[in-house]
Formats: sequence, C-alpha cells, structure tokens
Amino acid sequence: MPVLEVQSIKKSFGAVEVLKNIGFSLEKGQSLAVIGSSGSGKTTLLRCLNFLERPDGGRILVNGKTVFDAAAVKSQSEAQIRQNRLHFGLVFQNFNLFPQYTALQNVTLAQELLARSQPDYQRSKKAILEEIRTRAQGLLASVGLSNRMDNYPHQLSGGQQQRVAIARALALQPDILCFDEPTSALDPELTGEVLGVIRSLAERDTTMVIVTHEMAFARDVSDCIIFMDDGRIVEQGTPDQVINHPQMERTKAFLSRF
Amino acid sequence: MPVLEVQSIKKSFGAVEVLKNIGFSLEKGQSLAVIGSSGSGKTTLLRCLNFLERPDGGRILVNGKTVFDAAAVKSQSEAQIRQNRLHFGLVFQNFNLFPQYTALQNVTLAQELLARSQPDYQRSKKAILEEIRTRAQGLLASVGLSNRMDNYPHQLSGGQQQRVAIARALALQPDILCFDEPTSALDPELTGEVLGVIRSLAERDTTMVIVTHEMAFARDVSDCIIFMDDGRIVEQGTPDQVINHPQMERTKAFLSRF
Amino acid sequence: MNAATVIFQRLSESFWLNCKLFGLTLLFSVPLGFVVAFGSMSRFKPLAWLTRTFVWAIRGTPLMLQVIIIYFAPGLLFEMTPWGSGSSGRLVACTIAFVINYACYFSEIYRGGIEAVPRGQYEAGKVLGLTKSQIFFRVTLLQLVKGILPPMGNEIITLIKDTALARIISNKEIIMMAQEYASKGLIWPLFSTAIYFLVFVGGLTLLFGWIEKKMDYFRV
Amino acid sequence: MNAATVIFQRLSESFWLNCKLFGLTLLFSVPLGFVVAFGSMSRFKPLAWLTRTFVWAIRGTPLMLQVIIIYFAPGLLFEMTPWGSGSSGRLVACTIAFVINYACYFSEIYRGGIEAVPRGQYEAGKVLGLTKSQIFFRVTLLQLVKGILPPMGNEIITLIKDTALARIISNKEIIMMAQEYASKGLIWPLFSTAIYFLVFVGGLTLLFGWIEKKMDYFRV
Amino acid sequence: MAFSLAACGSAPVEADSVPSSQPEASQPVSSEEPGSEPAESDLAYVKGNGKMIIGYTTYEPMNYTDASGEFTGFDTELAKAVCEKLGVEPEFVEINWETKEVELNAKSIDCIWNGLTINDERRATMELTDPYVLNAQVVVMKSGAEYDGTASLVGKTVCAEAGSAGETTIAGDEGLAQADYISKDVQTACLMEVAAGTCDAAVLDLTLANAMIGEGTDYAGLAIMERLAVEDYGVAFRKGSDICAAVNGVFDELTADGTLGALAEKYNLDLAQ
Ligand SMILES: Nc1ncnc2c1ncn2[C@@H]1O[C@H](COP(=O)(O)OP(=O)(O)OP(=O)(O)O)[C@@H](O)[C@H]1O
Ligand SMILES: Nc1ncnc2c1ncn2[C@@H]1O[C@H](COP(=O)(O)OP(=O)(O)OP(=O)(O)O)[C@@H](O)[C@H]1O
Ligand SMILES: [Mg+2]
Ligand SMILES: [Mg+2]
Repeated sequence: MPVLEVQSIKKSFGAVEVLKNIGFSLEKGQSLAVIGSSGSGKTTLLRCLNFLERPDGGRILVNGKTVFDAAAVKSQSEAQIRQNRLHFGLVFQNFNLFPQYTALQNVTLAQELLARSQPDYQRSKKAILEEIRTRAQGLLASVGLSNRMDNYPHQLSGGQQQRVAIARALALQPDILCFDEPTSALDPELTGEVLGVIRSLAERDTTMVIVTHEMAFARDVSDCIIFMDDGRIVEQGTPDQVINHPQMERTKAFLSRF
Repeated sequence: MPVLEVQSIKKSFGAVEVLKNIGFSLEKGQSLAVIGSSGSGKTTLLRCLNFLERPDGGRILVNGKTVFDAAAVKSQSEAQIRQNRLHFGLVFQNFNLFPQYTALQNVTLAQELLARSQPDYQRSKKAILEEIRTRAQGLLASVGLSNRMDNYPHQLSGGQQQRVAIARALALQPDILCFDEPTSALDPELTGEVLGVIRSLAERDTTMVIVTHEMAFARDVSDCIIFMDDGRIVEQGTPDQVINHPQMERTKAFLSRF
Repeated sequence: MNAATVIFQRLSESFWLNCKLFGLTLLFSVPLGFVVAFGSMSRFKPLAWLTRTFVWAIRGTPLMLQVIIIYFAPGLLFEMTPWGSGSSGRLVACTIAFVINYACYFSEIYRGGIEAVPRGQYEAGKVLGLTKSQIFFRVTLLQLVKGILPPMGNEIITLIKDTALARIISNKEIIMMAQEYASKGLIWPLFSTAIYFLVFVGGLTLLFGWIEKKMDYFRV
Repeated sequence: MNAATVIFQRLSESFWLNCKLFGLTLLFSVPLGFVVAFGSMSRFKPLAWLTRTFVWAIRGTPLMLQVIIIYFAPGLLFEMTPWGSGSSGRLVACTIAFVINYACYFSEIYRGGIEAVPRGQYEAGKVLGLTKSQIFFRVTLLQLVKGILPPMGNEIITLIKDTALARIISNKEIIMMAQEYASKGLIWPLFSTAIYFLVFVGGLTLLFGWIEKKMDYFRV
Repeated sequence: MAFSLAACGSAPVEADSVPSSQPEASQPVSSEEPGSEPAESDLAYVKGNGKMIIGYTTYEPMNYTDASGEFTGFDTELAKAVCEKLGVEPEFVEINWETKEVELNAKSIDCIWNGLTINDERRATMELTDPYVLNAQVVVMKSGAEYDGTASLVGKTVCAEAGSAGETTIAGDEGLAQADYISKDVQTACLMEVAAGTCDAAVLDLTLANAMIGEGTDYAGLAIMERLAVEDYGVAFRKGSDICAAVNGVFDELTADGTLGALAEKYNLDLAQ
C-alpha cells in the first residue's frame, strides 16, 4: 500500500486553474522529485498536501486513510485538520525559522506544545521535555549543527538555517517530508550542505516529495520524478526515464534549458 | 614619461598605518591590476588617487605634473583639487549611480555642470549640450546600453548599472580610469558583461588601475600587476611574473587560495 | 514650611494628575488598540470600513476637541452628564477621550506591525500543527512587539506631553497649577514644570532604549 | 442672514487664524529646521551639544508650555513685552513658539534624512568634479526630500491639529470660537469644527500622497 | 443689614420635605418659566449625595490657595459654614468660568459660589440667592498709565474673564466696546496680562482687585482706575432649585449670629446692603 496517494486534485485561484487533476502515489521510503517551469503549480501542490491551501476537488490518502476529501471538506474540524497535517512535514523555500527562538528551541517548540495534550503530561512533564530535548539535539547533530544549537537564526548562514528547518520538520516524525526548492534562496556555495543533508535522508529511506530546480540533484536522489507543466503532470517515471529519455515534447523543451 | 607616477604615498587612519610608502608608475595606455587580501589597503590607495582621502605623505604626478604633494597640501584650494581630480575617473564597487537621473543623465550631468564655466556657454548653450548628449549616447552604446539610456538606475540590473557607471566615468575623459572591484557587488551571471566592457577598454588602450579579486581576469587584461599586503607593495611585474612565477612567500600564499 | 516648598508640593500633586491620566490611558488604550486594529482588518467589510473611518476621524481632529466634546456633549444634548460631578468626573471624561484617541493611534501601529510579520511565520506554525492562539502567542506576538516598539515609544512620549490638555476641561494639571502662580506674577513655577516633563520623558526614553536592547537578541 | 450662516461665518473666520498659524509656522520652521539640523551635526562639538540639548528640551516638553512661556515670560521677567498688546501680538508669540518647536522636530527628521543618503552619493559627485553646492542641490537634495517626505507629512498633519493650542494665550481659534457657542448651550458648532480639521487633514493627506507618487519614478 | 426679600422665599425649607410635592420655596420671584423647575427636590438630591459640589475659579480673596498651600477664601469659608448648617459636605471643584452654566445644568457641579455677580441675564438662567457681598466692576491698569474715562481705551486692548460680569460690562460700555477685547479663563490671568503688558487694561471684580493689586501685593505696579458698576454677589444654583431658598435661610442665621460679619472683616469686604 502506498504511503501517499493523491487522487485528481484540482485547485483554482479565482478564474485561474493552477492544478488540473493531479494524481500520483508514493511508496514508503521513496523520494519523489517534482520538476517543472515556474508557475506550473509545484508550490501549490505542496501547499495542498500541507493543508495550507484547500483543493477544490480530489482526495489525499495517507497509508490508505483519507486525510482530505474535497467532497467532505465541510465536516472537517479545525482540530482534525491540525491532526492530519502532522502526516506531512514541510521545509519552506525561505526557511521560515522562528527568529526569537534558538535553533534547538525551533526544533522542540511544536513537540513541547503537542506534548501538553498527553494524558500524563502534568505528572511526567520533566521527563517528557527532557526526552524531546534529547531527540532534538540528536536531530540537529544529524544535520551537522551540534555546535550551533543555541544560536539564533540570524546568527546562522542560510544553509545552516535551512538545515535547522529540516530538523524542525523531522522532529514531528512526519510520514512524508516535503521540500519546496530548499536551496533556491541560498548562495551557490551554501547549497551543497543542504543537498547533502537531503541526500543522506534519502539514503535512510525517508519518504520525501522534493520540488527542485537542481536537475542533477533530482536525478541523483529521487526514486521517481514528476514533470509538471501548466498544472498538469506531463510525464512521470524513474529519473532515467524522465531526464534521460523524456517522451513528451514539453519535457524535452524544459530539460534542454539545463 | 609615465602618465601616472605615485611616490611613497603614506596614509594612516588614527594609529593604523594603512598605506606604507606606496610607489609605482604607469605608462599611457597600460592597465595595472592591483591584487591583495582584504584590508591590505587597495581601496584606500584608489581613494587617495581620487582625492577622496588625503595622503599623509608622498606625491602624485600625472603626465609629469604634480597633482598632489603632501608637503604642499595646505596651499591647494578646493577648486584646484576639483581640477586635479579630473585627471582620474573612479568606478565604485557599488556603482553609486544617481538614482534620480536616467542612465543618460547620469553620464551627462557632470559635463553639463562643467560646461557652464566655459566662456562661450551662454552663447552656444544649445550646441554644447547637444554635443555632450551625443557623446554620452555614444559612450552608452559602446558599453552596450543603447536601448537603456532613458531607464532609471533601479530599472537596470547590477551589471547594467555598473556599465552606466563606467560610461559616466569615461565621459570626463580622465587620463587614468580606476576601478574598485567593479564586479564584486554583482551576481556571478552579471560579472561577465562588466568584465567584457573593461576588457574592450583595455584593448582600446585606456590607461586603467583595476583593483580586483578576479585573478583570471587580472592576468588576461592587465599589462602589470601589483600585489599588496598590509599597506605595502610586496611584488610587482607582468601578470606572468606575479601570478605564474611569484617570488615572495606572501604572494604565493595569497595566490594558492585561487 | 517655606513658600517654595509649598509650591513644589502643589506642582508635584498636580503632576500626579498628569501621571494618572498617562497611566490610565496606557492601561486601557494599549489593549483597546488591538480591538480597533482587528476591527479595521476584519474580513466583514462594513465593520472594517466603519472602524477605519472612525480611526481616520479621530486621527484627523485635535485631541483637544475630542476632550471638549466628550465632556460637554452629553450634558448639552441630553441634559445629563455621565461623568458624575466633581473633579473625578473630569478626569474620567478626559481619560475616556484620551483612551479613544490613543487606541486609534495605537491601532494603526499594530496594524502595520501585524502586516509586517511575514506570512511564512504563520504558515510555519500551521504546518507544525500549532493552534491559532499558539501561533499568535508563541510565534508572532514577540516579533510584533519588537516591530512596533519604536513607534510605540514615540507615541507614548507624546502622550505624557498631551496630558497637559487635561486643563481644557479644568483638570488641574501641572501647567494649569503653575499658571495660577504666574497669574500672581510668579513665573518660576512655570519653568519648573519643564523639569517634570523632561525627567518623565527622559525616563521613558531610557526605558524604551532598554527594552529595545533586551529584544535585540533576535532579528526579524 | 440666519443664525447658522452667521455661526459658520464666524467659525470660518476663526479657522483662518488656524490656517495663518499653520502657514507661518511652516514657512519659517522648514528652513529653520535645516539650520538646527546642521547645528546639531556641526563638527564644532560645543555647538553640536548645545543644539542637541536644546532640541531635546523642546521635544521633551509640551508645546502648550512653550507657548505660555514665550508669551508671558518676557513681560513678567523684564516688565516689558515684545508682543505688544492686542491680538496680533498673540499670534506673533504663538507663531514663534510653534516655529521653534517645529524647527526642532523637523531638524531631527532632516538629520535622519541627511544621514540616510549614502556616502557614496557624495563621493560619486566629488569624483565627477562637482562643487559642494552642486552635490547638495543636484545630487543629494532630491534623495533627501524623498526620504523625509513620509515623516514630514505626519508632522505637518500634526501641526494643523496643534494650531488649536493657540487658544491657550487667547488667540481666538476655531475651537475656542465654537466653545463660546457651547457655553451658550449650542453644541453643534463644536462638532462642525471637526469638519474643518478633517477637510484640511484630508487635503494634506492627498497632497502628500500625490507628491510621494510624483517622486516614485526613482528609488533610493 | 438685611437680605432682600425679593429674591427667594425666605422660609427655609425642611430638608426632608416630600420630594413629590412642588416645593413652595422653589418658586422664585424672578422665574419667568416655571415649567423649567426640576421634578424632584434639588436639595434632596444634594442631601442624597451627602455632598454639595461647588464650582469655582481661583480668585483671591474668594477662593484661593494661600502661601502655605491652604485652600481658603471668603467664599470658601462661607460655603463650608453654610454646608455645615445644611448637613452636607462641601466639595470644591475648579471650573472654567466660561462654561459654568453648562456644568451646572449637566449636574457636574451643584452651585457656583465664586463671587458671582447678580444680573438679570443670570437670573433668567439660574437660581440666585440674595446678595451677600457688595462688588463693583473696576478698570485695572498699570499705575502710571494714562486714563481719562473708558473713552481713552478705544482702540486699546482690554481683557476680562470669559463669561464674567466684566465681559458684560465691557460689552455695555460705549468706550470699552470699541477696544480690542481678549477673554481669559480666570480673572487672575487678566491681571497677568496687564502686568505682562500684553493687555492695556482689565475689567474685573473690585473684591479681587482689592485683594491682589496695589501696595504690598504681587501686583504692586497695578492700580484701579475707575469703578464702573456697583453690583452684588450671589450664589447660583440650577434653575428652580430649592437649595437656593435653604441657603438664603442659612445666610439669615449666619448674619444673625455674626459669622458673616466676622468673615467680611477678615477678608476686607463689604456685605450687601
Ligand atoms: N495565492 C494565490 N493567489 C492567486 N494566484 C496564485 C496564488 N498562489 C499561486 N498562484 C498562481 O498559481 C500559479 C502556480 O503557482 P506556483 O507557486 O504553484 O508555481 P511554481 O511551480 O511553484 O512556480 P515557481 O517555480 O516559480 O515556484 C502561478 O500562476 C501563480 O501566479
Ligand atoms: N575611514 C577609515 N577609517 C579607519 N580605518 C579605515 C578607514 N578606511 C579603511 N580603513 C582601514 O584601512 C585598512 C585598509 O582598508 P581598505 O579598504 O583599503 O582595504 P582593501 O584592500 O580595499 O580591502 P578589501 O579587499 O576588503 O576591499 C583596513 O584595515 C580598514 O579597516
Ligand atoms: Mg514555487
Ligand atoms: Mg576594498
């Protein structure tokens, strides 16, 4: 059973149809790269998965369970959405770290707040917080920031900030981790370290959806590539199929630019 | 006779001696590249040549005429300094175009103001302004901006702005044109066009002093290279001598970084 | 007790009225400003328009006029005053006028501050499963406060100087008190009032400088 | 001519005093502000310190106090008044207090504006052989003006509202005139004064919006 | 000396007279509009509050703060004595003279007790007690100033308190009406204007002038030039108020026991005839 199944998602902004019947599925432990020209709807797709936009049609299933159904959207409560959202993690293009918290606090904040609703929170508060903290430290170490945990975002380089953002998203143990052009806001020298972290996540079989313009990286790291154009999936397949032997004219035209 | 002769220039800021006995000369039509690590005094040297800083000691001669003498500095009037300054042109690191003027106006402004002191200005005002304008258009065309003359600086890319700045400096027909890291404020994709313009100036035998970190460019374009360190000229010679066969340890250490 | 001591004592007493007006105005207008700001940003358009028009009118007319109208209009229009009698009523009326006026000014500052917090901060909070109130209190509030601190500081410094307007409806604030002496030909109490204001303003300046420094550990 | 017409006529006449005070204050304080700004940036330290202290004291005390002191202090201290008797002297004294006060506020805006023009602009002018005055008028002035336009707009809008303070030394400005009717039990003239201010402020807002738009063709 | 019986009913009203019945004492002789009487006894209202709010402006010798910081004055002391007799606490509130009627009607004060000159205009809008102190409107100028009747002030600047009897006097005088008129919010401010030279003359109460200007005062350089109109002071209540009659009654008592006379002597005032 695929961990993520997207079924004919549609999304319009006003009169503009930005996503036209998007459907795909993703197996556990695989990573999916989404490529396509600017304005083709890649960001919007990720935002739909993360409930930042509400699709006008279609369904989203995680582990076979429906987490979104456009037909039944009214019956979803705010709390339910919040719950379903936790299946997904999202790493933003421009990091969106919380500036008033240290790297470590950025990673622990959401977990600490979630832990409050645990039944035994009051009793074993200290132990719970300690555990959250230890796990966060482990995560930061795994993205190579053991010595930067107590720095505030503005004291970190762009690449370091993006790595904190990745650790923050991982902390909630999402089933699917999404990246929206994670290196496009970085200086060329700093992209390497972030791509390295994502590559190591792929090697440890993290399920990921990665929107990227780094074609070489997409080919390297992904198990499957989707090429989007004008709100549609034009071509999908293994990196070799899509990048080395594209079938559609549009894909060829797009790839020729690189 | 060298067009520029710099004799034992000294400059301190407070207790810090930034330039320690700098001397060199430059023949007409040649270009001199100044390289050196950060803080070695390259910018300060250019600023001294352009009278933006007043050296504490030493002399500067242009075409054999003394334009600055630290010993006689008191007797220089404001107007004289302004006059001598016109031997030099300076292209700044961050362009410093005048934002309220179009590209063309940026190039013509100084000439128009200078023309006012011409004896026949009132009589032939129209012709003079027309001539200034035509020359400026020619200069902008020569830096590849014929179709951008009426744009304001904020409507131009960094590379285009820097080319306007070069045209502006050329308009006053300086004997020596100075560049202070003309591409370091530019995105890598935009440096090429500016370096191309400078290269074509070198080919047309413009006398230039170029502070740069672009080692390949310095080797290509210059007739002579000075390597500065800690306010001193450590090594000077042809590009081949300084870059390919440096004599001094410091120079070797510096070049090894590239 | 000599005359100068008495005068300083009376000046200090009357400056206490300025301080009370200052404190009460802050106490109420700082939170009320949020209500007004949210009103003016409401997605229910008529409410947003109404609030903005109100804010515009308040910001476009002298505070002095508002004080006079709030104090006299009820009495003149309905032959009864809600302010009660005596000097406490005057202070109440004056405070209400000040609170409304400053809430409107603050609301504009808040609005600017709220709009200046990047959308990405809200979205990052949402994606991490935080509730709306957690996002407000844990994520955006502090950034908001840091952003509005400088204009708030200016406005609050203006407030202490504006308290002198209380005299318009015969609240005996410090300048009015000093002028009582001036009408007896004694001018120095008038000059002394400047000291009270300068000390207060100086204190506020230091306070805001200190808070801004405190918040310097992060950068939005 | 009915009563309402008469009242509106008298209100308009008294608002003319507000307008005169507004115009005169601007006329003198806008240039004087530059003098103060250059004083406070002077390389001759004692002058800079003195100017800054003066600006600080003026900005730290209520304009109302300054108006009262300027009007009465000479007469009470030296038994002679430079303002003469009669109402024109009152306007003169009031204008002087306003000019000093606003020049200090403007000077701080100018100072910020001057410091905000990048050094590179002056240096680029120098390197091109321009004289100091050419650099000021041809290069930096317009950038300066563009930079200070928003805070100047705010301050000037505050000025028209501040003109109501003229009544403190019995200049019969519009609110004082309206209050004369209020004390006879007629409240609507008081409300009408709001219209005068709102129209004036609205006009200024449009004007500044227009100028800012005009200057939008370049970006500093 | 006796109070005029013409002003108010002289019989003091029982404090707890039935409020629903028309209090007989509140039918002032001068009242042209009986319809404006309050439906309820004003006295009962004040007694219910337990205090009487007295509006005043700082005005030596009537209500002022002396050098030791003590709030005192003829009217201050008299009002305290009267309130004690009425069984209420006095509360003194400084007001803007110009808006005194508004304050009274809005019930933000209960009476104006501050050397208020009795005239017909005020009788029409307020309930006034019998006269208790004599006064005159006087022209005050700098001692050496040239003065030859009010005609010599034509074209000069005169000031008076806004809404005061002095203002009425100026408006009614042929010479003064042609002067540049400036209104101030307290009488003492008028003295300051003259002393500061920002006004040529002020028209204000004799009682105040007697207390505040001339030899041995803060305003040694000022002098009274002319008395323009002799007049009486009274206390003003809301139109139709029954407190007025009660206070008249207390005045009679205080006159009888000599309190009033002693106070007048202390503050160098003449009691009303
Ligand atoms: N909130 C919105 N309101 C209106 N239109 C929107 C909104 N968000 C996106 N769009 C439009 O939807 C289209 C797809 O946008 P999207 O950001 O998903 O593209 P993208 O593939 O991520 O492009 P890029 O590579 O530039 O990031 C664009 O035409 C965009 O203008
Ligand atoms: N106005 C100044 N006041 C004080 N110190 C200065 C000033 N300008 C430069 N310096 C100091 O002089 C030294 C040389 O500076 P300069 O800018 O000339 O170096 P540079 O070789 O141009 O370096 P970079 O490659 O970083 O541009 C530095 O130590 C610098 O800090
Ligand atoms: Mg995108
Ligand atoms: Mg440099």
